[in-house]
Amino acid sequence: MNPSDRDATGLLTRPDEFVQLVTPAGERRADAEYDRWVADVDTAALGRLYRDMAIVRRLDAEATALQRQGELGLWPPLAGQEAAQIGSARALRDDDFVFSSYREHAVAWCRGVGPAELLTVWRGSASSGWDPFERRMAVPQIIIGAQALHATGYAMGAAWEGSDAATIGYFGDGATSEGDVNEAFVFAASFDAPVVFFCQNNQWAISEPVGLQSKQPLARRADGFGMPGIRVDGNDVLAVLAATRSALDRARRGEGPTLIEAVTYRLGPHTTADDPKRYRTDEELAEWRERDALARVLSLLAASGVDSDGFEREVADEAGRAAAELRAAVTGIPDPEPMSVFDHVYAEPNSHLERQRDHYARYLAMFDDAAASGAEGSAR
Amino acid sequence: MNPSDRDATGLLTRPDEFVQLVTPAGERRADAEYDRWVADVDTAALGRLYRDMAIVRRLDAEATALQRQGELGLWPPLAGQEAAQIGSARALRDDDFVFSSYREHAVAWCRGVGPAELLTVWRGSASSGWDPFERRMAVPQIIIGAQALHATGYAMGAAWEGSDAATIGYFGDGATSEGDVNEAFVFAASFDAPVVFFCQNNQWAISEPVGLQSKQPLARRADGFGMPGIRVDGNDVLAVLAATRSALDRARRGEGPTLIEAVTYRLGPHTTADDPKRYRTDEELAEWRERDALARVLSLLAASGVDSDGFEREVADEAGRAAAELRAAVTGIPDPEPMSVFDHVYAEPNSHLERQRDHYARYLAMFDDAAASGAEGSAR
Amino acid sequence: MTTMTFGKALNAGLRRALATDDKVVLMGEDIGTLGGVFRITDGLKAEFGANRVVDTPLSEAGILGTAVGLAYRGFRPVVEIQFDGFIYPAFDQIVAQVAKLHYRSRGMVRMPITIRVPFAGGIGAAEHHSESPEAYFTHTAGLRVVACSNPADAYVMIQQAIASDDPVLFFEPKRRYHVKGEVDETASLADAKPLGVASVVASGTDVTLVTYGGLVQTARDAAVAAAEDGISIEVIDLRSLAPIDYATVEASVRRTGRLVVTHEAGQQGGVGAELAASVTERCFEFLEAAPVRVTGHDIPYPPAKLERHHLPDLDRILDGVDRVMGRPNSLSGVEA
Amino acid sequence: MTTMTFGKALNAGLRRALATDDKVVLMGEDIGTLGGVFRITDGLKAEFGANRVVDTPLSEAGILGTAVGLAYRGFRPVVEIQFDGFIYPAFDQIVAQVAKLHYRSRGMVRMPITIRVPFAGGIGAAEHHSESPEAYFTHTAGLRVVACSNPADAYVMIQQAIASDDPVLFFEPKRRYHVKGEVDETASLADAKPLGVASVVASGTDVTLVTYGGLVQTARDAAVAAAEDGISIEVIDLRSLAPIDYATVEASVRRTGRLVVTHEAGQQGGVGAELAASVTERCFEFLEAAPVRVTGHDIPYPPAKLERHHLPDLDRILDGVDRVMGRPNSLSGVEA
Ligand SMILES: Cc1ncc(C[n+]2csc(CCOP(=O)(O)OP(=O)(O)O)c2C)c(N)n1
Ligand SMILES: Cc1ncc(C[n+]2csc(CCOP(=O)(O)OP(=O)(O)O)c2C)c(N)n1
Ligand SMILES: [Mg+2]
Ligand SMILES: [Mg+2]
Repeated sequence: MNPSDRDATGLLTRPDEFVQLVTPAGERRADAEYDRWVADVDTAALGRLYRDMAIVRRLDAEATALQRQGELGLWPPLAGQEAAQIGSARALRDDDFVFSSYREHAVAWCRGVGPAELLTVWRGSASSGWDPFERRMAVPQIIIGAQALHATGYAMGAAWEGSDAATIGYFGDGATSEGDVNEAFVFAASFDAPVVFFCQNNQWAISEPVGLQSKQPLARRADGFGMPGIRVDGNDVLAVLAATRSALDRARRGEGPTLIEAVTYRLGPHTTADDPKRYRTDEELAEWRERDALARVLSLLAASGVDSDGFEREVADEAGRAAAELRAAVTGIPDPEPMSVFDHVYAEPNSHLERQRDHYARYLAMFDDAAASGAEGSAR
Repeated sequence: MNPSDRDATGLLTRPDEFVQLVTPAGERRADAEYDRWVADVDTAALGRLYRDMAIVRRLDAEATALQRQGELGLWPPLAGQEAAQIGSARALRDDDFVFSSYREHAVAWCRGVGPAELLTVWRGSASSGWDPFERRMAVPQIIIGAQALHATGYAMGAAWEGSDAATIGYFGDGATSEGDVNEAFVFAASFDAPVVFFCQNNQWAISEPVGLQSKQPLARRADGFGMPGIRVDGNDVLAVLAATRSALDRARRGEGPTLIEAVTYRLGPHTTADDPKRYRTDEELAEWRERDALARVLSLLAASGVDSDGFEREVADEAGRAAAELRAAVTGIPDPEPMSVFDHVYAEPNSHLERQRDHYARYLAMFDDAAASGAEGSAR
Repeated sequence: MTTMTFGKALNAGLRRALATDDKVVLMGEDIGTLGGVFRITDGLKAEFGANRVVDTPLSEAGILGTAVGLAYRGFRPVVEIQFDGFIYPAFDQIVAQVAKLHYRSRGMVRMPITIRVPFAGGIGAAEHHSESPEAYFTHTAGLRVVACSNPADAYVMIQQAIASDDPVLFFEPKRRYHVKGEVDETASLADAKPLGVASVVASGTDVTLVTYGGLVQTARDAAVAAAEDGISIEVIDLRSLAPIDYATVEASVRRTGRLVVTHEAGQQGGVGAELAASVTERCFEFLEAAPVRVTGHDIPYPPAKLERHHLPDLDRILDGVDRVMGRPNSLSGVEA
Repeated sequence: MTTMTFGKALNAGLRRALATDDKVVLMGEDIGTLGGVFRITDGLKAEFGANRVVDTPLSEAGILGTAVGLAYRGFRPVVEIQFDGFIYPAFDQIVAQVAKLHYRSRGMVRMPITIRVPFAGGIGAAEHHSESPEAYFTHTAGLRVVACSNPADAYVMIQQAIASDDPVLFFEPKRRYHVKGEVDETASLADAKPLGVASVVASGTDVTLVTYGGLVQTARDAAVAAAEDGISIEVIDLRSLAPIDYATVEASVRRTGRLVVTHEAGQQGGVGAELAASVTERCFEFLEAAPVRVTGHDIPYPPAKLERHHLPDLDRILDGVDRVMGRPNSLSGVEA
């Protein structure tokens, strides 16, 4: 291959080649294998899925605005990936455990993570926002792919304890190139770990198209490692729910891991620090807006006799209130105490760190003393 | 899975499911796909392959004996893997480049590595035995899997230079669990690198059966990464030659990488420091001896009218002479000069290291001075 | 002389290296089409093509491992690690392969690989984006480690690193990328100060203040502030962290009798430990006081709102100067 | 008291830890059926089963990464890295995850992971089998680093490390695995010397000689040899490398006024650098001479036939003692 063709590396989308239960137009497609996994999803349930997606989309937009206004240091928008995250997270049981990357805000929402908890890290006020055990969701991972191994180990432990709780590990398309993710596949298969690897193929790793990471649909990676791979329309919340439920069920039955590739798209920038115009076209963006996850659910609801306009408005209001809560919460996040910089480095007393802490406390005290003794600002 | 079943993890052999041109009994099997790659191999050529295998088997036994006699610090025997190594190495062109692990002595033999060059490292006399550019074979790799990436990078460079030389990277079944090997697959596929990944599945990674690393035949790993995978009888030198030639040809045509899994067996210990009786049975060993790589070629030669007994004796004598050379060479390997411990850390002058070298030279000089001044042994 | 930012100077240096030697190849995540998240390689892919400026898959071990293979083939790979905190997945390839191959091959295989690392903090970034991992590499035989502190050095040193036949860890203080300075793009490398030589960036007589990278400017500011207090500080920009130019440091300490070292990395086993130990060995009888280290705390890098309580700044450096001068300080106590 | 080898003492300590707490799980390559290449885990899989003593796939990052997940689940993983040189592929999981997760989670997630590393040289091994990587970890905040030097300590310290709620790098000097010593298998951990406290293994008045791991015995021999020369050496076995028990080291140096540190790892940025720098900070006015470091050279580990020219031994330690005592030595020159 002529390396200068590398720009041409495509997005490996082929929408036809994946599990889809609801078309972008909102038609329900029959699927012999996956229908049974969502047989219980009536209009009400479908409405709840829509509600989740609409609210997280609104929260995400609000957080992006908060960053623009300087209330947050950074924000990685999930816009476009609502169905992939809501469909998979709503398939989870309360006692299942989640390991995620930095973008799974909708998953956090489903785990009960509150507004302040969600924004704390991005405001730079603390290095974690919630209690991982209360939310059954680990501290989000920034080192690409590392959490895939954590999910696998957690699942191995759960199995050894005889629990039928499953673990889900979220990562992106780019992450599949990291050794950690592939080693996670090896361990999970070797130990029949009850883990679901949920890969959101949003087509881009910052500026790199998925075709640069792989020429094969990512779900195909699974077979060679000895596990099933499911490729699903990541903008079809029903299909994602079905695929994730089937994979979780397999895990609970002790049959081992599954890799799910949710084909979706990051509509926004990689983070608020990114400018996607430098590496992708408006046409591509427009094409993906056509495949919107929310619109198709509304159409389906309408087809099933729901007053979708009314419902849409109702949910929009609710989302607006949630956004207002988010905005209110951000300023309520307390600034950390200077000396807390030393907290929790170790779980047990540590002579070296205690000495360093004392020294710094004395240093800070100098300024108070100085201030007290009338000098300004500095201790000098 | 009940973890205590893990001992049962099998060897993933299934001899039926691989490319085989010569059966263990020595019958030539027709193969629509691979026959053409060895159409030129007449009895003379087959004899040469037998000769290679017989000689390296003898050299390997001699080196093992030399270790037992204290002439070498360690030796990782190749016994059982002669066909996999000779068949693949004889498929190479002179200007192809080899990256190997510590066990590819037969590959080194094919690259023209001499007896002293081969043993230097194992005698502990130097950290490398030959000129990698003269032999077109890199310094053997001990960090499991690392060389797969080196082979990929070298191949990328060759392609960028417009060369049609190919690169081959050797590693074992255990190595397929390392991130490096999987990342090598990702890079090789992404860049269509002209590299052949040659995995000798000798069923064991020290004491761990291949089934602990993977429940899938290793060649199946290839497809998910976007390259062809070939599973071949690693004890059938003709099949290995054919498979490797086809993969090299694909590389030269610029079509990218191939993964070859050569199903073979390590008849000896992992290294001379290992005791295989602790983890595998005599039955398993006996079963694999039945699939011997040399015997089947002799039978095939006999069937094609060669006086195989005479030929066997003739080659045995030649192998004996080679072994004698090896034994003679080992004692000829010079011990390194004490101060050479500082050589080649850097390619350019380094002020810190030069100072350290000077200090150590003065330190050593003390002993001479002391000796000169009549004190014994120590400078004190 | 042209005025340009630190980042632009690196870009110009890389461009010149690419133009000078067609075996130079840039590799990394997002360095091609995007020009890097810091835009250091901006425009270079368009100018030199996709096989000279290579967007790689998302795998640091893969980048370094393939760079080793490229070096075997005769290339001079210049690798970008997107942020300091992402170098660890490549640690094995760097420490066990890149650093050792020349030795292991008895000098037959060269590893002229340059590893560019935007490093250290001060930009209020998220976790893993503000690490100072340099000491891991100064402790690794076979590697050269350098850190640049200004546009002029950045422009020259990146070219020297690429031209070096030894592997070089090249640390760039990301918080200074936007600082402007004078760069002479016409100067020949031959006349440039060698990569291993330190710079005395401010001369003084009372205290030798040694640092590198992003803190060099802070140290200069400290020297100015101290001058007002009647303390004369000599500031040395190490530039090379391995090997360290002890000739320059020793000459200074023999005159001042006092050493303060400052860096963002933690104290335990940091570059300051090596410097303090070596200077004490070499200048013991000249020392008026024990060398003082002003460093980041021995903690994981804290959240953005706490980083100012982690990083050495003007006041903390001056407190260290007070310590080495035996004046009132955070440890001896302050006289109100 | 029972007489047993260093290796057997570790095996006994691991057995007791497995028996005491069913959340303790051993993981590694070849540690189950084979009992480890050094047989340290011999018999434990048969006794506790395949999900307490786990043969893992061949992947160090995989082992540490799954150990992190197991710790999240409430387990206490005890990981064996087969040889020192194979820890680097796991470096990212250790430095970016294991070390940081307690801090990152504001104390909510504990990482009570013990990482056993047969380390250092002296056994004439092949490349990558004789590394001394301890300084990489002592420079990493969030980790505890210890090294044991004798069977009695090995038996107790491995249990203390496993019981610790902080991650512990546990270095075992492989060249001492076969040394025999007295071990009290009945002693309760409660009465044992804490993990962070150093041992004065020989008392003396002229020089404080500090070391750890495999060189402790060599240092004791040096003390005996020096005594014949009329030099009284106090030998300290650090045991804990992070944090370092400075109380013990300081007390000694204040008496002797002289410090020699020795380790197999390279000098640049080694544990000796931190020790020399810290002791100088804490005891400057007590020092008669600059602290002396006797270390391996700053080179990749050499081939077997050269390792005796790399490793500190009795004579090199004594030369260091001569240096700190101002007696004729390799640097001052010898009087014939
Ligand atoms: C080990 C590591 N390398 C590089 C980075 C920098 N980085 C952050 S996000 C990202 C792209 C990730 O792409 P993908 O896995 O597809 O996830 P997405 O951001 O698209 O959700 C990169 C390269 C990192 N965080 N960690
Ligand atoms: C990174 C790393 N981990 C562990 C080891 C120790 N080790 C040496 S050989 C070996 C088994 C390798 O098995 P395989 O890849 O099947 O190759 P084989 O020895 O069977 O030829 C192991 C675990 C190593 N050399 N490198
Ligand atoms: Mg992505
Ligand atoms: Mg094997």
